Amino acid sequence: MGSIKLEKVSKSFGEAVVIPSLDLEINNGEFCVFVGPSGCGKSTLLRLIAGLEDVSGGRILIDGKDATDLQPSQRGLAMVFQSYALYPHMSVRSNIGFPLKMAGVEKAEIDRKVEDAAKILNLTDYLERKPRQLSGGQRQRVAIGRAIVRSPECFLFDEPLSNLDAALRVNMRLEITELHHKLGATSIYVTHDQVEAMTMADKIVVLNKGNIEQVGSPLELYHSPRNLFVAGFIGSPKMNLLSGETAQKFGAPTVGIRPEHVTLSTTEGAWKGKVVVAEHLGSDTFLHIDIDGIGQITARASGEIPVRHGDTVYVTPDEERLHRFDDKGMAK
Amino acid sequence: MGSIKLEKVSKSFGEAVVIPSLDLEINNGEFCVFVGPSGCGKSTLLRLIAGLEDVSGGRILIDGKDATDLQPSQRGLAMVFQSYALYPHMSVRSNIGFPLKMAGVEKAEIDRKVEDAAKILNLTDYLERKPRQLSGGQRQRVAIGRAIVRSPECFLFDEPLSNLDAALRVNMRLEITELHHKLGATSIYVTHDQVEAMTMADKIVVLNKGNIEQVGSPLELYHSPRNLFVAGFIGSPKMNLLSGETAQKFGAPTVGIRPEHVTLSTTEGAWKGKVVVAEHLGSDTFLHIDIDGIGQITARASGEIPVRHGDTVYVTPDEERLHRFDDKGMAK
Amino acid sequence: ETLTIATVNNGDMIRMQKLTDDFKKSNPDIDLEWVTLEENVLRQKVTTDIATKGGQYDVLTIGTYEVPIWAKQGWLVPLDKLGDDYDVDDLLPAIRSGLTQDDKLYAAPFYGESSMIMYRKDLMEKAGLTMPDKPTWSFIADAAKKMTDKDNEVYGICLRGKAGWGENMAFLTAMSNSMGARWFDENWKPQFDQPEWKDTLETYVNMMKESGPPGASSNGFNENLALFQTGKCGMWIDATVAASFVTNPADSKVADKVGFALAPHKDGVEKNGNWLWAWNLAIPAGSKKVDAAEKFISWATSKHYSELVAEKDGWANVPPGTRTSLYENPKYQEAAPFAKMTLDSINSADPKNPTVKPVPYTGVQFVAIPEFQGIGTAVGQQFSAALAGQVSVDQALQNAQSLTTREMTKGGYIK
Amino acid sequence: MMAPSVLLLLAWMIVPLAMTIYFSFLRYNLLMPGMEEFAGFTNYKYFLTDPAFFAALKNTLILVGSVLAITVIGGIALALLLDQPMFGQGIVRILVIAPFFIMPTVSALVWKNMLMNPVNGLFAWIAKSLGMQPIDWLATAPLTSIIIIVAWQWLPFATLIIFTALQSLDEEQKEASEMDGAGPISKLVYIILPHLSRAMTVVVLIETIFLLSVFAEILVTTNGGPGTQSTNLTYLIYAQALLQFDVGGASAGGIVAVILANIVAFFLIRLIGKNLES
Amino acid sequence: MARAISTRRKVVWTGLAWLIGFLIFFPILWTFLTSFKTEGEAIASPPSFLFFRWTLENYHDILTSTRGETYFHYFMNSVIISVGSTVCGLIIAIPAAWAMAFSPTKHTKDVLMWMLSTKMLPPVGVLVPLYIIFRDLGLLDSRIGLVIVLTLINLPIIVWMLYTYFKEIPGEILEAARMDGASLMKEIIYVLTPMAVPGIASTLLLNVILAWNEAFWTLNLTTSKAAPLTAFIASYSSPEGLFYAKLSAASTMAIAPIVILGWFSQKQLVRGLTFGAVK
Ligand SMILES: Nc1ncnc2c1ncn2[C@@H]1O[C@H](COP(=O)(O)OP(=O)(O)OP(=O)(O)O)[C@@H](O)[C@H]1O
Ligand SMILES: Nc1ncnc2c1ncn2[C@@H]1O[C@H](COP(=O)(O)OP(=O)(O)OP(=O)(O)O)[C@@H](O)[C@H]1O
Ligand SMILES: [Mg+2]
Ligand SMILES: [Mg+2]
Repeated sequence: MGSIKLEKVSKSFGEAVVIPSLDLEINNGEFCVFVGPSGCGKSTLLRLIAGLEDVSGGRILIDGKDATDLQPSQRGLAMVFQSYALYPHMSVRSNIGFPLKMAGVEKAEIDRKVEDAAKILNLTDYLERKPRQLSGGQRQRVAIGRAIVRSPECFLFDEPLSNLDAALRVNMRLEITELHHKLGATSIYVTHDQVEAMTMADKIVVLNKGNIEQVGSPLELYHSPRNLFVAGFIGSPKMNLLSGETAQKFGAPTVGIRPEHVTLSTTEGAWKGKVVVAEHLGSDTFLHIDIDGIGQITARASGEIPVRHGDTVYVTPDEERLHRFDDKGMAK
Repeated sequence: MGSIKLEKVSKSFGEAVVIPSLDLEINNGEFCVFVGPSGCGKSTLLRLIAGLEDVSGGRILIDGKDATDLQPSQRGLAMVFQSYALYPHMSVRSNIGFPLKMAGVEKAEIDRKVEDAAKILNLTDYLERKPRQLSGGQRQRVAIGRAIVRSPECFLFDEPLSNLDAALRVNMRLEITELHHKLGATSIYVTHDQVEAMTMADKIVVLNKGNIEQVGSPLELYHSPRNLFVAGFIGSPKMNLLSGETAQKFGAPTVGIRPEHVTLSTTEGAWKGKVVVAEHLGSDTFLHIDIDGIGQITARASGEIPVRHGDTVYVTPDEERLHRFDDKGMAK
Repeated sequence: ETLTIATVNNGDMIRMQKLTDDFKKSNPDIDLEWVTLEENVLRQKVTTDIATKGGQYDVLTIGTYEVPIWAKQGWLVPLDKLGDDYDVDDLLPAIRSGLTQDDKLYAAPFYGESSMIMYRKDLMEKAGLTMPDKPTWSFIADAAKKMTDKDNEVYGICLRGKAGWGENMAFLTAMSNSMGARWFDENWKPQFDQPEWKDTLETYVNMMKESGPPGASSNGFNENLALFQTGKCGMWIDATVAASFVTNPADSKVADKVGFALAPHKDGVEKNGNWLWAWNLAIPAGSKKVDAAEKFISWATSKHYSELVAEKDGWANVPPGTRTSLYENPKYQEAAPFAKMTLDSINSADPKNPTVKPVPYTGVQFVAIPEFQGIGTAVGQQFSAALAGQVSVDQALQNAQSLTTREMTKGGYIK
Repeated sequence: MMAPSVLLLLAWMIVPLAMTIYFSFLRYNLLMPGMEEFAGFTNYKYFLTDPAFFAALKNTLILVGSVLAITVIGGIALALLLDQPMFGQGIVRILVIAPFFIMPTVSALVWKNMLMNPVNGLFAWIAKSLGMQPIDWLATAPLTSIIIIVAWQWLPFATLIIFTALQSLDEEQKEASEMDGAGPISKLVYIILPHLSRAMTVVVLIETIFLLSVFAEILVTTNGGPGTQSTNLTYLIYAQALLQFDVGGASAGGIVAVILANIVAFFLIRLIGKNLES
Repeated sequence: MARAISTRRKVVWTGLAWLIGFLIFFPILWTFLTSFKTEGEAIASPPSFLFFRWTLENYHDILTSTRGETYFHYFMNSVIISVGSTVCGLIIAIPAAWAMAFSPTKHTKDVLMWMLSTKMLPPVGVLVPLYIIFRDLGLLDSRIGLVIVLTLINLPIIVWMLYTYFKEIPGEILEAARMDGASLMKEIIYVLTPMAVPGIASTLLLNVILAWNEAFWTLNLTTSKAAPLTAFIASYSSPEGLFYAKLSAASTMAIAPIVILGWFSQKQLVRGLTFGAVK
């Protein structure tokens, strides 16, 4: 139960081809994250799986059975929307119980299940409130409650945390991860947040213009990005990408080095530069350094280092961790 | 020019006392950040300085002169709002030029100044557009343009970046910092984002329920939080706070240790625990560890460490970096 | 100076507006401004204005109902400077007497009308009947029954049924006169509890139920005219002015088949069931342009005006019912086959003595007291309900009696 | 800043209202000047004991209630229809919206003479073509006829507002309910109707304001009859004021209507105030 | 994110919607058709729908008629009165709505509701007092008088509509203007009003329509100089004389301007009519 397989799935809106042709397999119990730039088709792909859009071609298999022509409600999936899409006129209890009510479950049974879900999500005290009386994080949890209450084969999340503030995002991220461990259901999660993708995923799917650029575990993508696109996309702060003469020295048209893979020194090193901005976080320091003949690169150091705006520093890339890309932008 | 002094300023809305009584001095040219939990009075304080709310008591001195009873427009301040508050029916040019028009500046002079501001903010190509035709970051810059165009003594920012997505936030943060270096005007900046506060501020003011908990440079607050509140508030991930027996061992009712100040090992260490969640970011690893008899603590390690959910790890706090707090929660 | 003239929007008034050049020729310094309105709206506005002394109008078009009431209040200027060639004595006596108070003429009649029977000669023939000179109600009821052919949408009789003092009550009051009924006795006691009224209403309702068209309870002049013109009515008792419409081939399918007869009466009752109405021009007291206004009225109601219309539009279109001389004019008699019947009808009505029994009021199909509009309409609503079958005849009469008593008590007539 | 308009409205309200109250205690008929005298509560007594008064009160409530019911339910149905995918939606909307722009007098005349007339009217012709007896609308069902006419005039208003509200329903909410297994009926009952409640409140409020003073339609079609079957309060007062020119009586009637309107307003506004808050 | 729809379903809905739309529109269409008939054809049975002798005679009559004034006189009065009263109403209502929306007091809601409740009074009840006031002020049959009356009649609705619009305008923008040095007047002129333009436009439209069709006061307080199209119609509906075709033509002429205006501006209007019920 809960495996999802896309076979040559394609989707066009009128003339516009949003997803040309795509194969993907998501195993049972896996937490799969879709990332990619805005407009690349993440939401569309998710909605195809949910059945909210009809495919233009190809097949969708859920749990081995062809679900291409099934209604959304028949696919046994549950979805959490970016805007939460709570029913504003219903109490939290009714919101969570709504799918069960639609399925014709008995009143007592509904109450029991809703209360179970509320307990899991720490919503017990808010069951009688209306959505507008809840904070962002609470609303988010209600939306999740509505999804888990009927024990679906698979959860679909479309940027569920993007409307929350930073602190809440961190909490909710952990809560969803824990929930995933607890329930063990397959989950597909769309986000454009680096940290979410890296920390939550078992498997990340990087999309670009409707095509899959790479599929793999977070660390696979971090360590061996298949091409320039993935290299630039995964990791924060972004990988520094250098081309031209400097890159030639390392034997490739383009090379990349992550900010955390350079060594800083105030006295000597490979490249000499001037600090444009120094950001001291206490736990880390981010330096934006202007290097003669190379341009601006970002370096990261653990803890504090006593440099300030305008200081001269030396930067040495860790050659072992250098990424080399060929003419076509593919990793060599 | 540009120094701001609050003397026993207080503010109540009807019965509710939002700011009991507050003294604060902000020097000319300083970049001062207000942080604090939601509802603690950050915006209210900013609006008191701006003149958008009347004080209930106390005095506000701007540049040494009593400004308590001046109109907002007479105080020589400029404000950037969280929602940008651009005039939707005016072009970017008119938006930026509006304060000058209100001040009765000549048309030619306005054009010149607007174009200067646009150049600084890279908005030259968008001058004729309406706000709705701009991206979030561009709108933000227009709001800043409107603020800088009349060369105010002081800038006020109320969570100016909170409506932007993560990547843009990083960029705009750098731009505002650079602008501050360029213009050198006093700035007061409200945020609830850790990183913004740490990286941008010359001086951070930590507010709690309308009271100042601590004032100091970012690193001062990071290294020597004056009390539990500041300790818990500054730093991300949050400082682990331990009390009870464990704390007694270190000779204080409560001790705190930051996630980055513990050493991890799979073989030996002071505390033994089980990994609840392991977040692998590539550049860092965050471990949430359940330790017997102590509770859950967060640990941070640079780079990767090969632990997973359920593994057993040992944690050793760096005693030198331990924070000790007395009964009243004050740092010892 | 400019005269503001309030008029109703009937064909004759509209025609007058088109002929004003003639007036302007002889009175170049007088401008005319017309306010043309539907009858009820006009009445409301003119009454409000004159009663509050609003001073909006210089010449009013008012009915015979208003003239005595308003003259008594001193709201009208007596018309004593109509000019030497006006020939007041030429006005029809029945009409003139309704406009005269204390020997002074308070309004000049523009056109006058009575009511009569218009009937389809072909249908009458088909039914094997001939219309007598002075038909009785029982003849009419019988003829109506015989002419009716509901399958082919031919209804023996069309009568007014829409509630209103100037609508169904104009007809029913006139009819009741011919049944020997009256509105009030000498002490202003309402008479709806008397057998004559019961007789009236029963005859009316039964006849309409048996031989009338559907929807009669909302029919007024226009609706009946449309029915008659499209050949759906055998007989129609209504205003004499209708004669010129139903005989006009341009609008009427039955133009060449129409006969006319005096309105019916009950056997043994000397009064006929016809009414008397005139639209008159008058000058409100307080007008600052009395002289000009009087000049205008004199022109509009003069013999000269009749000739003017005859010259422009033919004799058939001359405003009828005001002057004896018109009916003596052979050219008119020739052009208007209904002329004689109109004159007879008008002459047979007597506003001062409308009923067999004595009454304390004047007016044939109305009671010239201010309260009548309200009472008449309310009673009209009851009777139209009876016609629609919503209440019984007895119930309708009882309601009429009690509501009239109420209003009369309130008005201080019944002590 | 509120002052100018509030003051103006106050004057607009208070001055005529005060005069009306004053007149209502006078025996004052426009046609009998010089006879004005203080009459105490006589006018009220006559107005309230008029048998037509309770009929009018009942008719007013029936009229307002039925038109509201028809327009709200019809408006929802039409709005749902308009919301379906179709060709030429703009044109259909134009057709549906048009009656709202028609003067009440004109629409009453058209309905009475050209549609509902039992002999010449179009409805009668249709009935006859179908071999049925034409209905004499205005005589046998006067109030119903007026309700139909007035509802026709106000249906576009309700449709438009509800349609706009319908379009503002968050698409994701509908999708969420689909994912939750709701069929079309459940979607209507549990998601769409609750979403429309605010719009419906507005429809009820605004229409009530205008429906309480429906008048031209009655005057043109039935004159309040047959009997008092289609007389509403406004028409009753009209009869006092402009047929009898009984200013005293009409003023008393006006005051009674004011009081009744305020009772209605009170309940309505409480209901709506709550609904508009959120 | 609309989903693709099958064409067959679309055709079915289209048919149904067009049918119902046509039925609702029919009375107006019928009036329009009748206006091109002769009086005889207008009452003919069975009625002819399209195959009759089309004539412009009725329109010719109306446009050249000497009944009082010409059609254009009435038309101009209607325009002046409805636009005039709407503009006056807006001038009074904008500051009031501004105050209610941006510095509400405890009683704001009550004042608003009270304003609305004034609309529930039957106008006949106050006709005589008002007539007397107008007489004494010399306002009878003057456009100014009518503009005043209609302004006041529609003021509650104008204020309410504007209030709901203004409430949607974020307060931060006005504060921004204040920081930028705008005085109260400048704030209203340069920032508030332009931002509320769509709302103001739809308020304006709705009120023009309401004023255009207002038939009680316009009829009772005018005679000729200031009489608008409602009076023009009243002069065509006669109890004596058969004018169905002419009446249809007159009605068509009286409602055409406002129907066309309504159609062209329906989007605006819809927004205006919703009183902020729909965001
Ligand atoms: N109903 C539709 N009709 C036409 N084009 C559409 C439709 N829905 C989506 N698109 C287009 O398909 C492309 C992919 O859209 P999609 O919403 O899947 O992007 P996304 O990856 O979710 O972006 P974001 O991160 O901004 O949410 C976009 O170019 C969008 O404009
Ligand atoms: N106009 C007002 N009337 C009454 N109470 C107010 C008003 N404005 C703010 N408050 C209250 O004052 C307190 C401080 O509000 P303020 O907006 O300054 O918080 P904040 O620190 O800016 O919070 P956030 O981070 O959520 O923006 C809150 O409890 C709030 O409810
Ligand atoms: Mg998306
Ligand atoms: Mg705030």
